[in-house]
Amino acid sequence: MDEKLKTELSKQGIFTTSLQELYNWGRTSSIWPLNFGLACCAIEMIATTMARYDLARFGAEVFRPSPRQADLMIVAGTVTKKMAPQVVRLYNQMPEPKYVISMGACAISGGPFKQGYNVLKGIDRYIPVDIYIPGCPPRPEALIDAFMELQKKIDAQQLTGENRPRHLNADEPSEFIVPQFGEHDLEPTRNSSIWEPPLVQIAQTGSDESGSH
Amino acid sequence: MTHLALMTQHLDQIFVLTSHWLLSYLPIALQPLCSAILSVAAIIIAFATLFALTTLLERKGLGRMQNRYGPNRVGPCGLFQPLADGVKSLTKEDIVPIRADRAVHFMAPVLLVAASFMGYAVLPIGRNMVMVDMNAGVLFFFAIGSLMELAVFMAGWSSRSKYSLLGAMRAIAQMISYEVPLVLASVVVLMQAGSLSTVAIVNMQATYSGIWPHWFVFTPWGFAGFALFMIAATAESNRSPFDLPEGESEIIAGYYTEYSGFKFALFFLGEYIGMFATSGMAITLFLGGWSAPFSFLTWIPSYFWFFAKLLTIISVFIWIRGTLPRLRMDQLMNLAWQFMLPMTLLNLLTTGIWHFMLPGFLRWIVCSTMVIVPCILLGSGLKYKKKFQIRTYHFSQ
Amino acid sequence: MSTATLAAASLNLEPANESGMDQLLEIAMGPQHPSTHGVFRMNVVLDGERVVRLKPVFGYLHRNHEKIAENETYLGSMPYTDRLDYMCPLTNNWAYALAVEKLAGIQVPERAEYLRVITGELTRLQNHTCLIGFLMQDMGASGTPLMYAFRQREIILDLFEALTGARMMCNYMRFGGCRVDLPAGWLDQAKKVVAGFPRFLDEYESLLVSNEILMDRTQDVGVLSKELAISAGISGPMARASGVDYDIRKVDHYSIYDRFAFRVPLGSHGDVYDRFMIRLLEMRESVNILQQAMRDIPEGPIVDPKTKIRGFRPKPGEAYGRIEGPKGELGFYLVSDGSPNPYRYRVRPPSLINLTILEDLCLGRNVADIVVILGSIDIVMGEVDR
Amino acid sequence: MNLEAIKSEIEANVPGCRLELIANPSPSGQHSLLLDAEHASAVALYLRDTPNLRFDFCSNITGIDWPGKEVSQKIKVRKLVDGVEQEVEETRITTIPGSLEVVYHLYSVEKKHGPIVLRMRTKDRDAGVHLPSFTPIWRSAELQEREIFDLFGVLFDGHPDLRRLLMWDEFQDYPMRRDYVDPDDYEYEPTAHDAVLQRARQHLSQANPVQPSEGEAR
Amino acid sequence: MVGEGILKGLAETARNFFGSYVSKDRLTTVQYPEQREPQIEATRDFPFLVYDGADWQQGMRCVACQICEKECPPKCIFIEKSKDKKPDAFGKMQIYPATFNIDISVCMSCQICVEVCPFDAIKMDVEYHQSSDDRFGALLLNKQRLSKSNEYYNAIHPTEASAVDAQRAEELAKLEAKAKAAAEVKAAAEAKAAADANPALNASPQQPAGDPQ
Repeated sequence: MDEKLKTELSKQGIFTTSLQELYNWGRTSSIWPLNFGLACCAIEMIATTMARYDLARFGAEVFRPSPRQADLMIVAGTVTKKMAPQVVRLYNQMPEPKYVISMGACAISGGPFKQGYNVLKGIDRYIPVDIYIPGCPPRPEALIDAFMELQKKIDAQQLTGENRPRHLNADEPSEFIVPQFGEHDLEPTRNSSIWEPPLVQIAQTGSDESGSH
Repeated sequence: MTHLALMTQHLDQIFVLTSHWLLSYLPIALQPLCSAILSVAAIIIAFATLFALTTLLERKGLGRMQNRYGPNRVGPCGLFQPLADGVKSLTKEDIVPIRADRAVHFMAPVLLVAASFMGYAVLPIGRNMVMVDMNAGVLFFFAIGSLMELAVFMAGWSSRSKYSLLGAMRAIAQMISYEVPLVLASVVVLMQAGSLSTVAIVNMQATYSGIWPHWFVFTPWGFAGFALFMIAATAESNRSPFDLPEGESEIIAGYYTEYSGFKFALFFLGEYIGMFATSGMAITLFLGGWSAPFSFLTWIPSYFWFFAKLLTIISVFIWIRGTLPRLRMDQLMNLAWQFMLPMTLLNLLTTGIWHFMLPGFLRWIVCSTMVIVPCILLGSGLKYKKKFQIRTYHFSQ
Repeated sequence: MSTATLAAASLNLEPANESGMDQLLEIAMGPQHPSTHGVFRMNVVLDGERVVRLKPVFGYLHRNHEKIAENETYLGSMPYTDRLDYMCPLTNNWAYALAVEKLAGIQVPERAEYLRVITGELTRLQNHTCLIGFLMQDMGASGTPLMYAFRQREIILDLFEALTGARMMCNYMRFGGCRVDLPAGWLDQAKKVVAGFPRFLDEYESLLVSNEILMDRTQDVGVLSKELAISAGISGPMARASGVDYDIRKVDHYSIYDRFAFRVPLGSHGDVYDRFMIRLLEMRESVNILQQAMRDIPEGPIVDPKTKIRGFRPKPGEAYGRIEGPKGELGFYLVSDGSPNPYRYRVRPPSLINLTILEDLCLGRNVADIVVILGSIDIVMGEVDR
Repeated sequence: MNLEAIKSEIEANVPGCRLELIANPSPSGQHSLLLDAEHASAVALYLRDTPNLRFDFCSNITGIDWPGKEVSQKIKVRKLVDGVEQEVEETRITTIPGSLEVVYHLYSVEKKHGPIVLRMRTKDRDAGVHLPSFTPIWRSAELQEREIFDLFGVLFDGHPDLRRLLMWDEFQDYPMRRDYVDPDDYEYEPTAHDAVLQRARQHLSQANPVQPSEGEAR
Repeated sequence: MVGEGILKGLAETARNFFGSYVSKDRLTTVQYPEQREPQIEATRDFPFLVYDGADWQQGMRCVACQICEKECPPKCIFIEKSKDKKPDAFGKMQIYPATFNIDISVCMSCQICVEVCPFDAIKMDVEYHQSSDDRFGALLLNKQRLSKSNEYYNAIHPTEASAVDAQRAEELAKLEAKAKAAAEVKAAAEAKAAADANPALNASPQQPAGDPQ
C-alpha cells in the first residue's frame, strides 16, 4: 500500500497498517534495557530512568536483570579487558532482535582511559553497536536523544530486501566470539569480522612536527 | 419506576442475556458446550485486557509515587504500551538453554497460565455470572491454585540455571507455607456461610440491613480473616514485599531467569492472572463479591462492583509494592508459621464464638478483643524476640 | 540455539560437587548482577541459602588510573580523579589537591577553603542519600527511595553544574584553590537547597527508619566489631557505625573544619542498620556545616596566584594527603622526582579497603543478606578497582 | 611525634633490627623509616601494641618500583697525566640496583596521631622480591598486599591468600612496573600524537610491514 | 505496635502519589524532547574553536600553538600547523592550524584545553546532541565542524564571553595605541629621513577582517 492511499484512508477515518509497521512499532515502543552498568556512565543511565528525566515515558524503564528478557544493551562505562568476555557473553545471551548503545567515551573508544593496559579500546571491537553517544559521561538528555535515535533507526528498518536488519538475515551471525584471557592481552584482540577500522592514517613523513614537542 | 428497574436489571444481566440469546440459535445438544466456550472466551478476554491495563496502571502508578509520569508516549497517554510490549514479546527470539529439559521448559509457562485461568471457573463476577456453580467451589479454587506452584517449580528446575533453581526453591517453600494460612483464613467464611459454593457465599453477603451490606469483612473475625487472607494472597502471588522468588536484586529474575520472548510474557501474564484470581476470591469471600457497598447503589450493574473492588485491591498491591522493601526468606517463613498460622487458628475460634453468641454489642466486644489482643501480643512478642527497635545514637565529643 | 552453551558457561551450571555427597551450591554473583553496584563479582558457596564461603573478585573496572596518572601531568590527573569514585567527584578532587598541596607546600586562600567545604559537604549529602536509595533498592523496594534520593541528587547536581559546568565530572579543584568563583546567585540557590534538605530527610526517615521490614532486614545483620574494623582499616561512616570514634575532619584538622561546630554520630552495634542510620545522621551534620560555611564565607581570591597551571613541577619528595571522604578515608600518596608528572601516584581507596571484611560479615548469612551488607558498605567500583 | 625518638625507641626494644631514617625533602615533612625484612614484623607488632604508640590503623600500602639505573657521575680526580699530576674530570658510571619498595602509612585510631611511614625494599626486582606480609598484624593489608603482588610482583611471605587482585589469573606481567610494555592494541587512533603516536606507528609497522602509500591527509 | 512503620511509609508514598497531581516538587519530570531544563550557563560539553567575524577560516583565533594538544589529558586533540601565516585578530601574522581535529569519542570534557589556551581560541560548547551510528565519521570533529562564531559563544556563555571580549578589546586597544605610537615615531623618523628619499616600507599592522566590537 503506498503512502498516498494510506493518508487518504486515514483522512476517512480508516487506519491501515502493514505487518512491518506493526512489528517495528512494537519493537520501538517497548525497548527493555538490560540492567547492566559498568562505570560512571551507569550512574547517568540510572539518572535517566529517575524522576527528572524518566525514561519510562518511552516505555523503557523495565530494566531486566536477565539478558534473556532484554532488548537493549546500554554499554555504560569503561569496558576493561577483564570485563570484555562477560559483555560479549551477555550480548550473546540476549534474544534477537537486540540492540547496543555504546554510551560514553570509554565504551566507544576507551575514552580517557584508552592508554590503560587493561582497558578495551571500544566495545565495537567485539559486538556490533547501533548508536554511539560521546560524552564523559553523556548527559541524561543525550541518552534519551540516543534512545530516540535508536527508535528512529528501528522504525526505518525493512523486513525484507538487502537492507534488512541483521537479525532477519540468516547469514549474519547473532553470536560473536567471546575473547579469552591471554597471558598479556585478550585473545583475539578484536573480532575482525565486525570491526575493521579505517586505515590508520598516520603521517609517515614529516611527523616529527606533530610527534615531538 | 418499574421501567427503570427493568432497565437496570437488564443492564445488570446484559452479558447473561446476550449469551442466552446467542445460544438460542444453536441446537440444544451443542448449547452446553458452546456456553462453556463462550464463557471461557469472555473470561480470557476480559482478564487479559485487565492484565494489560494493570501493567500500565502499575507502571504509571509507581511513576506517580516516584514523582514522574510513567509511560505516556505510546498511544494516547501511553495506553498502547502493553500492546507494544505484547507485540514485541511475540516477535522476540525464543531461547531454550541447550541443557534445559525442553518439554518441561515449554510446559511450565503454559501450565502456569492455564492453572491461573482455571480458578476463574468458580468466581462469580456478577449476578448470575459464574461459569460453574460448583458446590465445592472454594475447594476447587485452592486445589487449582496449588497447580501454580508446580508450574513455577517446573520452570525453575527445567532451566538448569542456578538462579532459576534458587528461585524455584524459594517459590515452593513460600507458596506451600502460605497456602496453609490462606486456606485457614477462608475457612472462617465457610463456617459462617455453611457452604463451599462461591455463589452461595456471595448471595449470603448481598443482603442489606438499612443501607449497610452484610459483608463478612464488617465483622471482627471477617476483618481479621480478610487481612490475613490478603497477606497470604500477596505471598501466594509473589507480590512485593513477598516477591522473593523473583527477587531481582538477589537472584536476578528467579525461576524465569532463563525465559525469553513470549514464554516470559506468559509468566508475567500468569502471575498477574493468579493475583487477580486470589484477589477475586478475597472479594468473593469477604467483600461481598459483586454486591454493591450500599443498598441504594444496587442499580449499578453487579459486574461493575466486582471489577471496582478488584481494581481497588490491585491499587493497594501497587501501593505496597512502591513502598516496602522485601522480606528475607527466614523472616517470611517466621511470619507464616509464627504469626499467620496462630492468628488464623485463633480466628477460627473467634468465628465459632461469634456464631454461638447472641447478636449484640457484647458479641462485638468479645470477638474484637479476641482478635486484636492476640494480634498485638503476637506482634510485639515477635518484635521483642527479634529485638529490633528504633535506636538512639550518641555523638562523639 | 547455541547461545545456551554460552549461558551455561557463564552461569557455571555444574554443582559444586558432582558426586552429590555434599549439597553445596556454588554461584557467581556478578560481574553483571543487579545489586553489585557495578561490575563486582562474588563467588559464593551456598548451603541451601546459607553462605559458607564468599570470595570477592575484583578488577572488572580496573582502568589503570594509577598507571595513566604516572604518565600525565599533575593537573592532567585532576579530571581522572573525578572518575574514581564517580558518585562524589568533588571530594576526590579535594583529596588529590590536598596531597599535591602537601607535596609542593602550597597555601590555599580562605575563600577557596570555604568553597571546598561547601562543595565537599554537598557531595557528602548527595552520596549518602543515593547510597541509602541503592541500599533500599538492594532490599527490593521497587526504586521508590532511590527515586526520592535521585530527585534530591538532581537538585544538588544542578548546583554543581552551575558552579563547575558538569553534573558529575566536575574537575573543580586546583592546586592552591578552586577553578572558578561562585557565579551570581549561586549562594542563594544553595542556601535554599540546604534549607530544604532537612525536610527531605524527615520524609525520607518517615519512609524508612521505622519500617519494620527494614529493621528486620538490617538489624543484627553484618555485624562488624570495633576491633576488626580498626584492624581492617575500615574508615568513614562504616567504622563509625561500629563505634570507632575516628573522623578525619576532627582528627587531622585539615582545611577549615575546626571552625565549624558539628558532631560525629557513633553507632554501637555495627550492623547494617547502624551504618544506614549513621549516614542519615551525618547528613544532618553536613547540613549544619553547610549552613555555617555559607553564612561565613569571606570574599577574597580563590586560588593561590603563585601556583602555575602549566609546567607545574614539585620538588622531589613524597606526600600522603587524606580527607574524610563520604565513603571513608580517601588518601593520595604522591612521589615526585621533580618531573612534571608524578613518579608514583597512589590512591588509597576507601571502598576497596572497606571490602576487606566482606566475607567475615557474610558468612553464615543468607543470600539476601549479602546484597544488603554489600550495599551498606557503600562501594563504587571505579574506586575499588581504579 | 618525633620520628627520631620512635626510631631509637624501637631500636632499644626490638633487638637486632636495623632501621634507617629516610628524610623527605618535600614540604610535607613526612619522613619515613626503612625496615629490614627480617625484623619488620617484630617492629610492626611493636608499633601496634606499645601503649604510647598504638599504631593500630594501617591506612595505606603502596608499592613503588625503582628500576636499576646507571648513574654517571663526573668526578674530579687527581691523576698523573703525561707525568704531570693534573686534576682530570672522569665519568664514573655506578649502577644502582633496582628494587621494589613497599610503603606503609600507619595511623593510630586510639591515640589519634600519625602518620608514621614505614618502607621496605626488596633485594632486587627478579628473584628476591620477597617481603614479610603485614596481613597478620593489620587486616587492612590483605587486599592492598594482593594488589601490590598483582601490579608489582612483590611476594608477601605469610599472606593467607596471595592471588592476583585486579588482573585475571592467567596474566603474566606486572603492569605497574616501570619497564612494563603495554600490549599492542592501538589499531585506530585518529588523534594520535606523542607516545600514543609512537605506539600507533609501531603497531602499524607490525601489522602492515609494507609502508602504506602516501595516503590522503586525515 | 507492629506495622506502624509500614503504615508511615505507605502514607509517605501516598503523599507523593497525590502530590504529583498538585505540586511541581513532586512531579519533577522534564519531558525531555519537548521540554528542556533551563540552560545553565557554566555547562560544558565538548570543546569548540571560536572565530571572530563572519568567516570561520579568516577569523579563527587558534594559532596552532599546540599547547592544548599537549595538555589534553586523554590526548584527543590533533593539530597540524600550517605552512603559511595569516593575520590574527590583533593583526599579528600567525600560523594557523592546517588540521585541527578533536575526537569526541575520547574527549572527557575536562576543560583543561580551555584553561591552558592563551589565545581564548578554544571554549566549551553546550551541544550534547552528538549521538550517531557512525563511529569513525561522525565523532571525529574537524576544524570546520569545530568552528563556531564568537556570537555563538556570547550566546551560550554570556558572562564568560563578555569578559573575554572586554579583555581582548583592551589588548587590541593597547596594541593599537602602541602601533599608533610606533607609527608616529616612524612618521617622525620618516620625515627625518625624507631627505634620504628611501622608499619607506609600510610596516603598520594589518587590521583584522573580523574584529570583535
